[in-house]
Amino acid sequence: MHYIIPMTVTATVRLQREPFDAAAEAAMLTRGRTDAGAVVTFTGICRGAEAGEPIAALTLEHYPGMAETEIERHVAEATERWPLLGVTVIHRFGRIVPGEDIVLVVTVSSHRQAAFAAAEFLMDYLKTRAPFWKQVEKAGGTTWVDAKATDDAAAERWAAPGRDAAE
Amino acid sequence: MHYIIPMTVTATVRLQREPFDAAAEAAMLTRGRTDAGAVVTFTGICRGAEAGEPIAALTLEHYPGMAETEIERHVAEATERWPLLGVTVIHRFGRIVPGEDIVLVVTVSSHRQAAFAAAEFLMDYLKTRAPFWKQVEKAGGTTWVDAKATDDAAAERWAAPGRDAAE
Amino acid sequence: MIIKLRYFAWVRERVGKPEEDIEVPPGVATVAQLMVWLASRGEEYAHAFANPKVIRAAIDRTHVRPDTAIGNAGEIAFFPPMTGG
Amino acid sequence: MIIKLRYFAWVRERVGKPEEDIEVPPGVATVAQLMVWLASRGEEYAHAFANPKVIRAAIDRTHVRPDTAIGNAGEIAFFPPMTGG
Repeated sequence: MHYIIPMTVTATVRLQREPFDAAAEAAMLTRGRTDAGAVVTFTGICRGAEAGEPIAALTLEHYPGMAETEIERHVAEATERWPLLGVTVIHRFGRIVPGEDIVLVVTVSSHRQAAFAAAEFLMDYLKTRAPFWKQVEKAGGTTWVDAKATDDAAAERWAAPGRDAAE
Repeated sequence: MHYIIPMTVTATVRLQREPFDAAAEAAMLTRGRTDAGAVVTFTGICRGAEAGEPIAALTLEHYPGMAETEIERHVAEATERWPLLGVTVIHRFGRIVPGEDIVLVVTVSSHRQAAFAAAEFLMDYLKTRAPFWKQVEKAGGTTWVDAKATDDAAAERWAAPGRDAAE
Repeated sequence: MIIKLRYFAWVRERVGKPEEDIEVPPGVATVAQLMVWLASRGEEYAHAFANPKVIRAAIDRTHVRPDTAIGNAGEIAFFPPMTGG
Repeated sequence: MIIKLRYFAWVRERVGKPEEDIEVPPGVATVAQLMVWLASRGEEYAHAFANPKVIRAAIDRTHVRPDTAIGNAGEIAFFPPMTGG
């Protein structure tokens, strides 16, 4: 999905099975503009161990349709909260082996604070609100990754007071 | 300068006139390891206007010797504060035109919070403590960029209580 | 009223199917009540919905709380806490 | 005692040179006192050090406060607030 918010913000959300090219995505957001002063990229990578045990692979299941809408909603919220010039979110699904990239967030702004804050906000929300579920393949079989209380706490930081937690 | 802190953290600090390749630097930090779960890159770019006026170029002056030592000290501090697996800081000097990159910070960790916090910490310190000075070329001549109070405030966040502000 | 149910991750595995159409029975007005009714539909459902507190729900692709009315829902999904990113 | 002074950015431009060796005169014990003495050395120095509060200093490549003793410094640098990054 690719949409342009009037005037200035280029926002892209993509869910895909294929790997992505973080550098190319970042370059696309800054190309041809001279108002960008700060680019933050976050890349989430599949680690070789989960809870101390080696893993062979992760499989990411998602809720097609909802996952995209949910991420787009948070991207739109980020562009309202911070003066962003561009945002790209790419989330992979399917089987991913250790060392491979899982998720990419790129934020571009005139100033670094906005770019950093928006990238952290989006990652915290992706971890706790985007409908993705990780299953790990270990020697003993496959198990679902448990949600982490620390991720919930991180996402809570951004909650507007009085907002319904389920919204 | 390139040094390896025993065991796990790869730390690189470079000052150079030449452009850098952010993606290649990030790839170098994660290559061959499967404990990296999060990579944050921050790229600072020369904007085409300063205080609302178009600029032709920036010239970055630095204090050779001190700049490198000062950045290395902050990189070492970041590796003590957060469980990092890798850090790269590259700061350019000399003449830089709008759209060109100025500075790169890459942080790698098992978890995203450490990678984000360390990258922000390093950028806040680079803005306020690393001995670099920006001069801008405008239609009316060249002027030195003023330090921003907001940058000082951002750096203050990280100060340990009781630490001498000049240290 | 016929609605589509969708299951993800271990809820899907326990129920044994990714989706199904059901007729909402009389007296089932909220998402929480729907989970109670589902748990009564057999062993696999009982297992999937044994602890409804850990199950999240979405109506028509929007997160909702358990006390949300089913209303005119077209699609209701049940899944564990999300672990994306 | 001979020490090397280094100037950067507009301090360098106003003084008119990037560095020089000086003999620290008697009675000049701190960085702040050194700035006062420098300001007395001529018009260009008076201009550079007119407002010592905005000038930062480093002794042997480490940031110091104005009240820091010069001690055995080999190199003292003066410059405006940093604007890197």
